[in-house]
Amino acid sequence: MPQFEKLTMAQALNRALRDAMADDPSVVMFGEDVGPLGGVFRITDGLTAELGEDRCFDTPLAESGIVGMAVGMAMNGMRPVVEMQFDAFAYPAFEQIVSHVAKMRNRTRGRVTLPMVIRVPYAGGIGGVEHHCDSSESYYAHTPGLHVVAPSTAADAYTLLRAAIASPDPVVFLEPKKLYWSKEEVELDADRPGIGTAAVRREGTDATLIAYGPSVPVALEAAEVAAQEGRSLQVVDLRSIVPFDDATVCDAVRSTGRAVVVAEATGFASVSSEIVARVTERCFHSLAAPIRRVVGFDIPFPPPKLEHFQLPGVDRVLDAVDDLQWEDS
Amino acid sequence: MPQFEKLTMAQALNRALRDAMADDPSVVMFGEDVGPLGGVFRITDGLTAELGEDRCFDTPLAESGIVGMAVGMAMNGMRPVVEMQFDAFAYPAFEQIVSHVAKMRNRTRGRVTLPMVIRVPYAGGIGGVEHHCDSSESYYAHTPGLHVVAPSTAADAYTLLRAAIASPDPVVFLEPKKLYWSKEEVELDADRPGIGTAAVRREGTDATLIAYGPSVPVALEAAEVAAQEGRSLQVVDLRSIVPFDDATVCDAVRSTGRAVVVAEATGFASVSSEIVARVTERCFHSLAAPIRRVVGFDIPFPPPKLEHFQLPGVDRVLDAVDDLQWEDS
Amino acid sequence: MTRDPDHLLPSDRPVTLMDHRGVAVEGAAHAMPAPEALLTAFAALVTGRRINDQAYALVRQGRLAVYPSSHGQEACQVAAAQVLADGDWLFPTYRDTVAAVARGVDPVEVLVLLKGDWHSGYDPSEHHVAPQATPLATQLLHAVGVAHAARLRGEPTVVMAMCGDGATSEGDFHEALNFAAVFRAPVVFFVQNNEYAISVPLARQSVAPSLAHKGIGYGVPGERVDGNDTAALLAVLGTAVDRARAGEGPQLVEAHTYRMQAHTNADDATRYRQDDEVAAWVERDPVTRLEAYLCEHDLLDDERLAAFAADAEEVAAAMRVGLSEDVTPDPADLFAHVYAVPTPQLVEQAALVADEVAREGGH
Amino acid sequence: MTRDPDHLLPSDRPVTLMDHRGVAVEGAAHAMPAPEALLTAFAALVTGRRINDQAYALVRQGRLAVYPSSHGQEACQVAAAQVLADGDWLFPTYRDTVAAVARGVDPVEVLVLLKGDWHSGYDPSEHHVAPQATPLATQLLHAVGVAHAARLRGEPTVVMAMCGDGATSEGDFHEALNFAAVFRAPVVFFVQNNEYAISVPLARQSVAPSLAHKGIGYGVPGERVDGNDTAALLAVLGTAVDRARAGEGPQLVEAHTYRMQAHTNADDATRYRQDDEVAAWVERDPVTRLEAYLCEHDLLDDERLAAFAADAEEVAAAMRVGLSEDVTPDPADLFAHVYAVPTPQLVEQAALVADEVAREGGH
Ligand SMILES: Cc1ncc(C[n+]2csc(CCOP(=O)(O)OP(=O)(O)O)c2C)c(N)n1
Ligand SMILES: Cc1ncc(C[n+]2csc(CCOP(=O)(O)OP(=O)(O)O)c2C)c(N)n1
Ligand SMILES: [Mg+2]
Ligand SMILES: [Mg+2]
Repeated sequence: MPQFEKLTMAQALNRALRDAMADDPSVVMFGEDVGPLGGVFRITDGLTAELGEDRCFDTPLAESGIVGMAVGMAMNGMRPVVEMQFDAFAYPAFEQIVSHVAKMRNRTRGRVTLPMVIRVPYAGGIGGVEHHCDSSESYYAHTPGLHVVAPSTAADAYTLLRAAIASPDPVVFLEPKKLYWSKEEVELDADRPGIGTAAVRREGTDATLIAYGPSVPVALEAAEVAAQEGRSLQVVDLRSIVPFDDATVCDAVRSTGRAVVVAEATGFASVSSEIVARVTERCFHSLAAPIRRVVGFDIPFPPPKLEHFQLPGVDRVLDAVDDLQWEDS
Repeated sequence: MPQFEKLTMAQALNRALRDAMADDPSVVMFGEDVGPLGGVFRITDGLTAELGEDRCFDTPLAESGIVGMAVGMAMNGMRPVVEMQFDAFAYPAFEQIVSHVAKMRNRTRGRVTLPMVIRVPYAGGIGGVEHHCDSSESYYAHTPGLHVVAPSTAADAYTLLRAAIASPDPVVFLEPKKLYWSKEEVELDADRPGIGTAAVRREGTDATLIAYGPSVPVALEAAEVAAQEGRSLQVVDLRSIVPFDDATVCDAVRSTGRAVVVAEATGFASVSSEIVARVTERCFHSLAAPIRRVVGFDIPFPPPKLEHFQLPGVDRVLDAVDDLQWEDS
Repeated sequence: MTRDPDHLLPSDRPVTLMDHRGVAVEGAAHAMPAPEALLTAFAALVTGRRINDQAYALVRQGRLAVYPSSHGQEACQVAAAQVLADGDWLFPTYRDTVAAVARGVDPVEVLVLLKGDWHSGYDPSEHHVAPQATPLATQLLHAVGVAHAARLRGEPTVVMAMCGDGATSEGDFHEALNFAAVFRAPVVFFVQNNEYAISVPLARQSVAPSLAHKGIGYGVPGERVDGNDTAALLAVLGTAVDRARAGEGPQLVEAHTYRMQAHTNADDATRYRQDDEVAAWVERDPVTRLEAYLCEHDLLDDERLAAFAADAEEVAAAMRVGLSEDVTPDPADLFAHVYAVPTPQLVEQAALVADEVAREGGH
Repeated sequence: MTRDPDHLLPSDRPVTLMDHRGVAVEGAAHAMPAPEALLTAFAALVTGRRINDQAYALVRQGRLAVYPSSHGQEACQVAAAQVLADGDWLFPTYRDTVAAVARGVDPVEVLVLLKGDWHSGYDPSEHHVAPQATPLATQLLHAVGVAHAARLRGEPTVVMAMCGDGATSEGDFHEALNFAAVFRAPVVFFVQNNEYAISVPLARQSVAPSLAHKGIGYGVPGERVDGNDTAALLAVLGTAVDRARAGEGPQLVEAHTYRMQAHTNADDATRYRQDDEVAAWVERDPVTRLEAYLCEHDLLDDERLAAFAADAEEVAAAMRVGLSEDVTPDPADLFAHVYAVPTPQLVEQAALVADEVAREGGH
């Protein structure tokens, strides 16, 4: 019997950790300040108190150390979940992630597997100072051997984190910081469709907006505004960047013949480039216009007072839709 | 008066370093084994002996240390050039590169600039064991604030490295390992067109091959074979990935109406995705077929005995060209 | 030269020149700094404390997004700046606002970062103060590079590289100390051990006898000092700077101090430490301690005290004015400083934003 | 528990139990290991030396791409494996082929990496030997994780984590020692200081009194041992393993040894070191040293020697056979082990390659 509760995304993530740890004693959670403090975003709130220091604990302040230790624990029968405090603070662990986390199964022909989750509070929109608002998904998505997911709803946060913890493969789990406090009715169901499946969040016939993580609410809002203006926009939420759900995305785009990709990350050589490239490769003759991108500019993430210029907003999405070479315009 | 000499790419790089260091006492070269040994690829051969230990020196074995120290030296009036021993061994420096090298100018509104070069022996094709053959350009190209270049000829190796050292901004300089020993007549000219300009390496009218670094010779060979089969392929060598020469690339593609991107790196969320996306965005109505990619599969770089399956080869390029929906086929 | 390993180990107890009540300690390891030096430091301490408290208030008023206060650590802040010569460099962290100010940087410019108008708000080359570093320990390597460049050119520059206890766990700390040691770079690594890295207590960070014991593993002398004793800090850091300048290579100094407030205003310190632990540090306060000493030695009287307070108040007033200004952000700035010459891509993107702004009527 | 800092510092000189000629040292810090242990080690030494030389020859014959030989370091290799119990783990580097073999792994499987058929060629779980690590020092953190997992489950596992002198400069070395210390993880960090990191001599890597002096900075006891003295290695590493297993936390052991050959066959050692430096180490050879001791003590005679040599020859012969096999690589393997279940993208890509292969007639 599925359970329903009104939760913020932060609470849904906390519940996912709690439930996974209760179900499986090999799941452990660690990182910086995740113990008594409950993490700077309180995602691990209460876990140490309830489950004990051996299950949820603080480490010394060193991200390569955190990820490297998780590799070893996963090699030895555990399912570690680690938290990187902010997106840019995962970079010290980059070598561990690229050269080991992503490759261990492959190097050993499947003899050593790494069921582990790297949780990354991710992206902007919270007025954070420099180094606190990076959108780093492209680095991970470009690295074969990693799964990369980004929920946009509290319900997906729960389901996808449960799926990530249950996965036999390492998952980079991107948590859109600006959505941590958005509340909704959540079905606490670990068995809903998980990693690898996109969701059509809104039906529409004129054009398809493709988004993930923090950009999904923007796309939905744009579709709402467009509807008032008489244009019917479909919204696809990737949920899972790797594996990529080509079928759902391409079906959607073929059905409308037009598409805009919305993403916060800097556009150059990114996940958004990939979406444009692969959808165009597959749907070329269904496209009435080139796929447009509303994505971060190719600049370092701006200071708080300027970040709204960098974040894809409803107006910019609607401008891009307008640009899709409508015959009647 | 330009000077001509027959040199390998390795020698051309060595000459570029030597000439830049002779011209400007603030240029220093350091890294692992770059001193008496001359680097594992001998790119720094003779520099310590000729210019002294203060100008070209070995460091302790720590890549974050190497790049971080270069940041400080660049802050204090030097133009450091550092060598990462192999592509995958630059990952420990990732945080320094992304959070500092790329951002310092921006963070300080141009008050602190970092004229520095990070040299990376790069990509596969040399039968190297794991971790020695990564194509890491997408990580850097996705990071605003870095210039990213990759020569495909000895002449460009010289010109682009001189330009990189002279640049007021940090440059990630990717040296295709498999081309180190290819020899050609080189014009030792620091003033030929440098960073930011692509080159049309071969004229052609039927389709455009877009390549860079190690894939350029493959594209040229494919064009040669195609010519024998009666198909005229144009070859564009990017030379500079960031900044990207939209004008040259798009002009080329518009002139043929068909294109194939050739690159060794894993395709997903990569520079090759970006090329497809941006060229399609700009040339959509000139395209007779979707742009095809002949790129690395989304797998960790294979062991030596299997690497030929991963590397884009002439046959695969020609297959992709055949796939470009020719009316007469 | 083989160094005698014993010279690399810190003293058993942190160097102290005056006790909690400001009474000079007998048989101390260093001479008491000259009265003028102590008075200079005291003025800066008073100002530093005022800056901390003013910044904290500005957060509550919504003028700053957040503030990592060095309340309680002002002696470290002030001494780190004061022992440097003009051409020297200071590498501060996010918590070292007061040190940057003590070195001459305008507090309003320092706080631009936390106000959110831009990232680094001051010109690092003006006072040789590097941009405040957030990615922990990364700046220590930059400090080594600055020092090594100066050394290669034969300049007498010394670099003061600051970090916290937590940051010593990062790989970059290790690499910086080792590089500095191997290249004999004139860097003083100054660790403010304030017992916490956000919520994580020192015991979870390290089980070494002290953080200064890390020095010997690099061939770097380590020293420990009472981080709330301004006199001891001036002496120990001053000696370290002298040694580095004399060509003795890098020095490591660990100051034992305490973060009196939460990590930042956004932090809830009650989740991980008890009030009585904090209370125990109140009596060790660096400002009152030095004040007691100076008064006892007739170096300070009420008049002077009032003058110092007034100076500090002026700084605070300037902060209030400077930081209440609403700067209208210009989006063109976003594209102007990514490269010396914007790429064609950035030119396009800047034009797009300019167009948007124009259409919205300059908003 | 506060540890006495003095117990964390290494001895002034490396622990030695027998001198270069195989004569037992008077008043040594450890008892001489039992004769059987020495004989077991000797057999492994002879085999190890043979493996090194055979692998070297196989490179010249083009059967291996490259080989980083541990010629001269076999005592370290053998002792590291021999002191472990069955459930313990070994974390070797690219140079530690002989250690992996001494632990039970088939040399042919170890050398798959350098033959180029696949990456790691053996099943790490079979003998609890991690895949040989190339990215320097990264494996030390994995070792800590394996140990910590075991400790959480109450298992008595000890992990032997190996690295070279050069690798101690990497940030991961620092983070691994610190994590292990804070979590009291039962890891023995074993540094083979062979004086070089490719061309870079130790003096350019560190100016610490010794690498074992790094331990105290983490609260980890450091010890130094003669790396060409098998008996001393068995004693020192054995004690370290015992201590780790007894709950005393991680241990750091530095062995002083020498890389007799070039870094790999691809390296030209004449560019950075003199022949006479190498020659000086010939007389300290670990194999002849132990042989002399065993003969002197009538533990070894010509017959036994011949038997050991014959065993080693058998291993070499098996290597020649096993590594001369030309495995036809199956490209399907490239896509089979990226994830437990291939992504739709990989399924497509595998099909493309399968189609190519089919069209080329199975080539
Ligand atoms: C690489 C990195 N990881 C994590 C963080 C997040 N973070 C900011 S401050 C802090 C604690 C630092 O503690 P410490 O070094 O003791 O300095 P203090 O704040 O006590 O002055 C953490 C974890 C960061 N800034 N950089
Ligand atoms: C992170 C990383 N950087 C660089 C290298 C290239 N590299 C391979 S071996 C080596 C030297 C290692 O020296 P040391 O640790 O002393 O071990 P030894 O080879 O002497 O056994 C270097 C620089 C690497 N493998 N990994
Ligand atoms: Mg602290
Ligand atoms: Mg070595």
